[in-house]
Amino acid sequence: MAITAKINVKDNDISAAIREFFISVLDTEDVSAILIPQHLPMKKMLMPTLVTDPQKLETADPLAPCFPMNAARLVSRLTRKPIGGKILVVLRPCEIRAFYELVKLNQGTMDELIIAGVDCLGAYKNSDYLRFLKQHGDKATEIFYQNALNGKTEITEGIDISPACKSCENPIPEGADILIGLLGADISNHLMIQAQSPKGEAVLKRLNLSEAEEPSSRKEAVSALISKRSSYRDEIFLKTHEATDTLDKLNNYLANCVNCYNCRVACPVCYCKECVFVTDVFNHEPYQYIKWAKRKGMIKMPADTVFYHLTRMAHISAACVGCGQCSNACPNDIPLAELFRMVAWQTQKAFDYTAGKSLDEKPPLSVFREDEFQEIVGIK
Amino acid sequence: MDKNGRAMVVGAGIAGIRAALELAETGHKVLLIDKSPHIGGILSQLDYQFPSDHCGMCRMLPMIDRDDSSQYCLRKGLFHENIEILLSTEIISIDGEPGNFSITLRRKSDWVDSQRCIGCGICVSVCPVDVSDEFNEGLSYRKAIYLPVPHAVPSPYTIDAKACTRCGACEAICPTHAISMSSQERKQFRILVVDDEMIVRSSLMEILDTEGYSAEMAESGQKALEKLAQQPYQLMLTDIKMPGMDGVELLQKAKSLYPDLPVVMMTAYATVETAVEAMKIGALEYLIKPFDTEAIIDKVFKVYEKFELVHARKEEVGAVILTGGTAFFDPKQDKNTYYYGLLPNVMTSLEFERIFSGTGPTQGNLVRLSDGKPIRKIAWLQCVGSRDIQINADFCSSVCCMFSIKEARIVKEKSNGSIETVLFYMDMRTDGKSFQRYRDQAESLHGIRFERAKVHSIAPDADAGDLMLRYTDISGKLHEETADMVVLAVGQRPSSAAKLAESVGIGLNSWGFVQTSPFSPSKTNRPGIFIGGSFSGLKDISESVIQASAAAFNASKTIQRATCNVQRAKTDAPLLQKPPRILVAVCVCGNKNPLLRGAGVCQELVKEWMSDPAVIVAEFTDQICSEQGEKSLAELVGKHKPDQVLIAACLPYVYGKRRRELSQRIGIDPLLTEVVDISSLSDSEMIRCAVGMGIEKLRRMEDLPIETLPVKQKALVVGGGIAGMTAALGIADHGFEVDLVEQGEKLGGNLLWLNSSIEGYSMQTLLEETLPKVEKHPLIHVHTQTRVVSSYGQAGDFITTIESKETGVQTIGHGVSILAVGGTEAIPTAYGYGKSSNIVTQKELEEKLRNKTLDPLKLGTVVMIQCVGSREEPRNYCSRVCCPTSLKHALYLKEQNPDIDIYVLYRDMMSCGFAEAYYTQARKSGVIFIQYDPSNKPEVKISGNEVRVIADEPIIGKKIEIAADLLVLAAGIVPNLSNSLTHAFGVSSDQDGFFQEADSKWRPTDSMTEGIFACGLAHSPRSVSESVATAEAAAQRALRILTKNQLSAGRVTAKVHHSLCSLCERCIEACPYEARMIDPEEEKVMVNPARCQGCGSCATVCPNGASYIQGFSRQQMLAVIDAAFI
Amino acid sequence: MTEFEPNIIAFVCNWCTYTAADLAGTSRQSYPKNMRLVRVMCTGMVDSQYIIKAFMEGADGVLVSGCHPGDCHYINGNYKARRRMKMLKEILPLFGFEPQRLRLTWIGASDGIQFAETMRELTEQVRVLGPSQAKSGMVL
Amino acid sequence: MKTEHSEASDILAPVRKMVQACIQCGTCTGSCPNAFAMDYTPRHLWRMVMMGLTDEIFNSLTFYLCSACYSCTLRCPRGLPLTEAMETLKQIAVKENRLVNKPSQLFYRNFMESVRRHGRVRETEFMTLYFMDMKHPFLPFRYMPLGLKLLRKGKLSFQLPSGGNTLDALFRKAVEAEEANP
Repeated sequence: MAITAKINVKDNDISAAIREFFISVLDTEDVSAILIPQHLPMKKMLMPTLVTDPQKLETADPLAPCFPMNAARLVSRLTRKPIGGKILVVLRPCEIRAFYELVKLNQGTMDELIIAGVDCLGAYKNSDYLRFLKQHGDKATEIFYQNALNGKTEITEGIDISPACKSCENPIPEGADILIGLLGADISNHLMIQAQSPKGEAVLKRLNLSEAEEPSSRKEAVSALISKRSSYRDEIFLKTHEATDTLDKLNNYLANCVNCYNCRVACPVCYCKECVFVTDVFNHEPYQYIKWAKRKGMIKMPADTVFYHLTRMAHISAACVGCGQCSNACPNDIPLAELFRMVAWQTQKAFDYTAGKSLDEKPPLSVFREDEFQEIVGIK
Repeated sequence: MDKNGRAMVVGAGIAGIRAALELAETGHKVLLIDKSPHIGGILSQLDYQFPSDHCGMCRMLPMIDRDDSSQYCLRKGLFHENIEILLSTEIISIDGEPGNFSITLRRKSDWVDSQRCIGCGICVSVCPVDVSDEFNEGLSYRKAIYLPVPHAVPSPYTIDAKACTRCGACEAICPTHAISMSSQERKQFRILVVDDEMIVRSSLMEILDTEGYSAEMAESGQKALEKLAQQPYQLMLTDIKMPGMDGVELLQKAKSLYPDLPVVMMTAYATVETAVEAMKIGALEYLIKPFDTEAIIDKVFKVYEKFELVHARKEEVGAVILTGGTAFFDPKQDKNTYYYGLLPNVMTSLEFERIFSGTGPTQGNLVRLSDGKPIRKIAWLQCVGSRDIQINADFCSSVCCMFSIKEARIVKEKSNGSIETVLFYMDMRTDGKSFQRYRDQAESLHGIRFERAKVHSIAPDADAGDLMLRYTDISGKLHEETADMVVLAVGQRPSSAAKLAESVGIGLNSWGFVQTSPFSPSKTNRPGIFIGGSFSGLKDISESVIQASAAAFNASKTIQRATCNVQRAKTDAPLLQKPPRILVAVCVCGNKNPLLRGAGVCQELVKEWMSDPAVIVAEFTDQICSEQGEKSLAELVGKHKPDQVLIAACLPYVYGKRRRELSQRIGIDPLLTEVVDISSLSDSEMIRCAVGMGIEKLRRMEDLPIETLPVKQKALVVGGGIAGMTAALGIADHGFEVDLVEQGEKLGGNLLWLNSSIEGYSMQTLLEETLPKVEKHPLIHVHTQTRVVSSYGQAGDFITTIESKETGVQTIGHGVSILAVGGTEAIPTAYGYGKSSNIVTQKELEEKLRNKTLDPLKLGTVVMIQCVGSREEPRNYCSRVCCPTSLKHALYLKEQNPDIDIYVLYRDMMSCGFAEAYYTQARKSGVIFIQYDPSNKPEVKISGNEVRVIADEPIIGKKIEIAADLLVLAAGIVPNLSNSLTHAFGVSSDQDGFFQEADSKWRPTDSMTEGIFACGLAHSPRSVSESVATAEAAAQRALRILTKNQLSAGRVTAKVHHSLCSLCERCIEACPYEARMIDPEEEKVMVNPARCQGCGSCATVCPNGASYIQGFSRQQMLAVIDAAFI
Repeated sequence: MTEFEPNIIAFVCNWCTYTAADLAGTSRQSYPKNMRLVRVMCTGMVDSQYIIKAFMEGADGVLVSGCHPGDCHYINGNYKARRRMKMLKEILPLFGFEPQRLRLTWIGASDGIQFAETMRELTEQVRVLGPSQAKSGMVL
Repeated sequence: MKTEHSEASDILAPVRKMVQACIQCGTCTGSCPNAFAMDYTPRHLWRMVMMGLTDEIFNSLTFYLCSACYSCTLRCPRGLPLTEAMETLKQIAVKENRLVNKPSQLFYRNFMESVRRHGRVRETEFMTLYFMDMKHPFLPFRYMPLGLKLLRKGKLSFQLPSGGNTLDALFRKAVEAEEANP
């Protein structure tokens, strides 16, 4: 089924090549809008933009090593109801996976959506990216890939891709309709483009691209990257577990938390309109605080911090795609992504579930089988 | 109370409870009586039921208006606003006519006041008497004061008057003074002992005295008469041979003085004849000397019991339902080749149920009672007391095969498969929905061995206590096998209540079971008196429940005119949103709670509770459970006017019903009262904690409004066969409009081609009687050649679109739907069907016989093959009717032409229940039955007009070849329930396309969606009369809704905070009752309060509490947890 | 030194285990009295938050107990509860809560003896584990 | 094999009537103390009766081996007169002259002869008559060990019978009765 084609790259400018590709997509009347990261005029910061005019794609840079937020939430907003036209969204693998989770939770639909995904070699934290950008200017994206594809992501000293990215073993946008491949390709000449669904195929067919073979070295490159990341992941898990394996240590780990709930706002799969922790349920009576304080002589204020994080683990760990936006959003630099990734790994393994992998897999807590988990029943 | 609006249900077993609930739910008042001191009947002894292998009985409780009834385990007890339960009560007589019965009841006096008894059980510890415990089938002992069923409330304790020695220990120790056995009671029973021998007199005196009676002596007839003249006696025991006036003369003289005086003759063996003569002239009984003390006590007690049972009570009711249940065969009675009662490890199935029950003698451990040894191997022997002509049991008990499989499966489950299990059977009768697969699984999945053999005897094995079984396998080989335990699958027998039925003029069949009407198995020959459950014999739970509903339906029809459309006024308390005002009342339980003795402790606790602004008053009071305590609580409430009341006392179940009474008394909704158990707490901290948790629970308990939904009091019945017509008629007869939709041209369904039932009742007559009633009924609108296009809505409010050939598309509004679309004979694909005109199905044979295109006189040999395409995948179910049909046809052909050779090739003959007699009859008439195995099916060879059937005869071990003039195939039944129909109504069908009931035992005619019911063949394969029963049951279920003009939800119901809701719809998926849906216009998740049962599944899948349960909100729960650790 | 008395909170289903608890009481089965029983309509109603909350408040053990499979009054609430418990049993041990502190059992209405046994055994097990780590020290 | 519907099977009619209601449960076979020695088990035999396998039945030893202990009759859930049915088969065999099991028949005949003569069995005489009828010169030797054993226990008497013809009248009556009611 898969149509594989090439996008030619001129002057090493992969960003321009990609831009051209999406302009041509938007030119076909089939797609009415594109959601794509662009450098905004102010500060040049990268932000997702919704573009209907092909002319307005000039600063689009979907390959930039940064995603200021997980765009799955935006896609969810765009697709909750029919909008009467196809839109194409350019997403990172973790954004696609997060969106899949949201679809399962009825927070979006695939009907009018075409997903284009790019091989992900990681992203910098927002603030790091700004520094990186400042240093390398227009060539930033190009420079990043020239190094990253050779295994080097700490290009500027002290600026490396986030731990979440370093430990992400899902760099390939498997759930995309159209895959834009960098791994294994000679990006100075061309990028690989591949349709992974009939929808994607239809788009590519219309563009009359020259068909090509999948680069022979791609498979190897992919598996090398995955194995590198996997071993980093295991390291991180070990370290995180070491740092949190008692309640005291967890307390310590989370000690900087001010209950700002930014992490949950940034989390793409925390889909509640309003978190239970900001509802009346946790709007305790004043006397209650005194009562709690009396019990132990003191309590930390604001209260319910660990309770909040543990609850969030119970609620979303099965859906966590490991995008790392929680860490990105934390004002006090709590390494939340590592913690949540570790828990998610544990729970998803337990339910033999991979968040965002397939729309056919029901969220673990929405289904049950009559003859499962019998080992956890009973007190022997 | 309107006597016409009342019904009486006699027997509070599962069928009685069901019938009572059905009537109560349709607004009738019900008097539910039972002669035992508890409800639940035999099921109170059975913890596990097929097919879930657990219980689930509670699913029978009302789902609409559920706050009217108890909402806890049905084994614990039952209350319903419309049901009055009288226990230890028997019927003496039933006079009058339908709509107007006058019933005399006799109630045993209660020595334990159920209002006062708090079930503390201290009395048990002081009782000196040990008696064998009937609850455990005699496998353990209990005291004379005891809990008849360990988990039941109310009226927990009762005294076995026969065993009780009146020592008074319990009375003295009872903390609530609930026991008043009044030792004087027996003293008032005066016995005169007349004998010329001093030694006899004094020994008798001693016995009677110990038993607590007042006994006096007379040494001659003359002296006795003098005493009798002085004061009345309740009993006289007299010797026969006495000098002077002999016993017989004394009897005559005494009887002329006191005609009612019971006299028991005492006689030596030689003068038994005289004693018998004496009985003819009025003696009650005789006793043979030398006396057996037990026998004397027993006889005297029987007289005493009558004396004691003076509390006759008259009740006026409109209809009576007898649900007397069933009894079991006692293997001791027979030849007893299995040495039951002699070999300790041979037990009956009922006893075995107690062995693996948590409340049984071994506390559920699978060990032998005789020596405590863990069981390694159990053998079940089927047909003990069933299918045995020698003991007048030419019937199949219908339930034993399934309960034995169930027992074996539970044993396997409990032992992790380590216990070896084997079932010895003749035919494995899996004649119900899903039974066959259950059996197959038992074999393939659980590793239970099925051995087609009859064990002829059991002998003790060399190893102590083990048992050796001898049997011959099918090939004739003899086997010997050892087991640790043998369970006899004892058959059913008429219960003792059958005699009662007979005494009120209800006919019994030749085996002593109640005889019911041909096509309405809940009707009897006495109008207005109906039969429910297994009382009419040989029914499993599911059929019993169906029958009970059918009986309730017929009773309701009898009494309906007086009560129909009566609207119950519900007082909706206004929604209060003000700060909580809680009253805390802590019971000090007669100062017995040592923790609360110190005034200091109490004061401190009160102080602490009162410091909470939500608590307006906290007080210690005594014995809230007593009348006095209740009064003082009411006073407290009157004084402080709280909005919520917290009672800290003992076992909260005691307060189940009382809480409601109390609530009415003090005018506070039961939901706003809470009882916490502090009786078993070990320190004051714990009491503080428990009360604190109660306060938190109440603090956030809003005064919850009840939601109501209007009802369109109209029904839709789909399918115009006998089931559909019965259901439609039943509902219309209750005064509600019915639309009856039939796809075909004519009403009648399968009755259009059926001749007669196996019993010989004409189907034609049934059709001719039913059809005009339906067609002429002013409230029934018949739509023939019409199909259902779509149906939307919820219980009480459906809109269905139907399409008719003639009138086009039409929309009907209705409150309930009954699916009675029936079933048809499957089309065989095997045995050469279609290749020869001499190969026909059962239906074709029936038609040929009906229109006389087949002349039995011209037939030489007929072969019938059973289970054609049935009982194997993909149609792995028994169609239930084919075996009886083959028997019917075989008997008919033999009757027409005795020279026909008839061969029936079968797998297991499913002649369940009374159909077994026809099986015997067919065998006797010379029909030859040959068993075949599905792995080795008969072969059919066709050449020209000749049909030859080749089969293995397993006994002889050879192939036989039969040249058949006619081959009849029993193809079984397939349902007419199409996917489009189930889709239209939003109900599901099972694996085989039959209607998927909400619960096969407890809600057999309901769908998971309230308001939609099914009956007849669409439900499951069944006979015509069984179909009628389901139709009546479904109609009754429908009437629960139709008789109300609005449905009320329960208080504990799911709600949605729409502002928090992200519309993820996980709650909709999680709801097991389909009570939630998206309102597409409002874009909101809506809860159907009538469907919602308040289980909370929706609330737990909702991460931010947008979905919540009224009465169990997250905030409330977190506060309660918080309070638990303060 | 007095023996450590664990604080155990049990969420019990209205239809089965609550009945069994009552039966254990009426049939005078001895079981540890420092048990906090919270009656819920169904184990399917027990939110993971309740369990986390209980641990945060210093529960030494948490028991969730309901009807046997196939026995649930609400058809399948117990199956859902089992999944939720599985989830928590994966998460909480990561942070040093011994898995034995969180238990799920099926106790039917007539299993009064089993209820008492479960409670005794659970208390014993938790006693061996010692006080919960949440008890000492401050929990954020 | 075909099922037989020949007239010959009619001689089985009285037996068939007795066992027609049989459900082949096998209780009779299990109960039978002699089943181990039979060529067909009782259940098998009843089945053959139902199927009309006349030749096989009368070629079989089964019914000769019935010792009329009545275990099967007692236990048969159908309440069938099985012992009687065995007896009837023996009678039919004699009547129809379909005796295959000669020794057994001679054994019976000589047993009854001895009974007729003395009102009880005289073992020595009975066995002598039997040996003579069997015309088998070595047969007596086969019975030697049993004979000696019985002798040692005083169960055998060589004393010649006194009196005689005690049951003659009874036997005559029986023959008359049989002839009157064939």
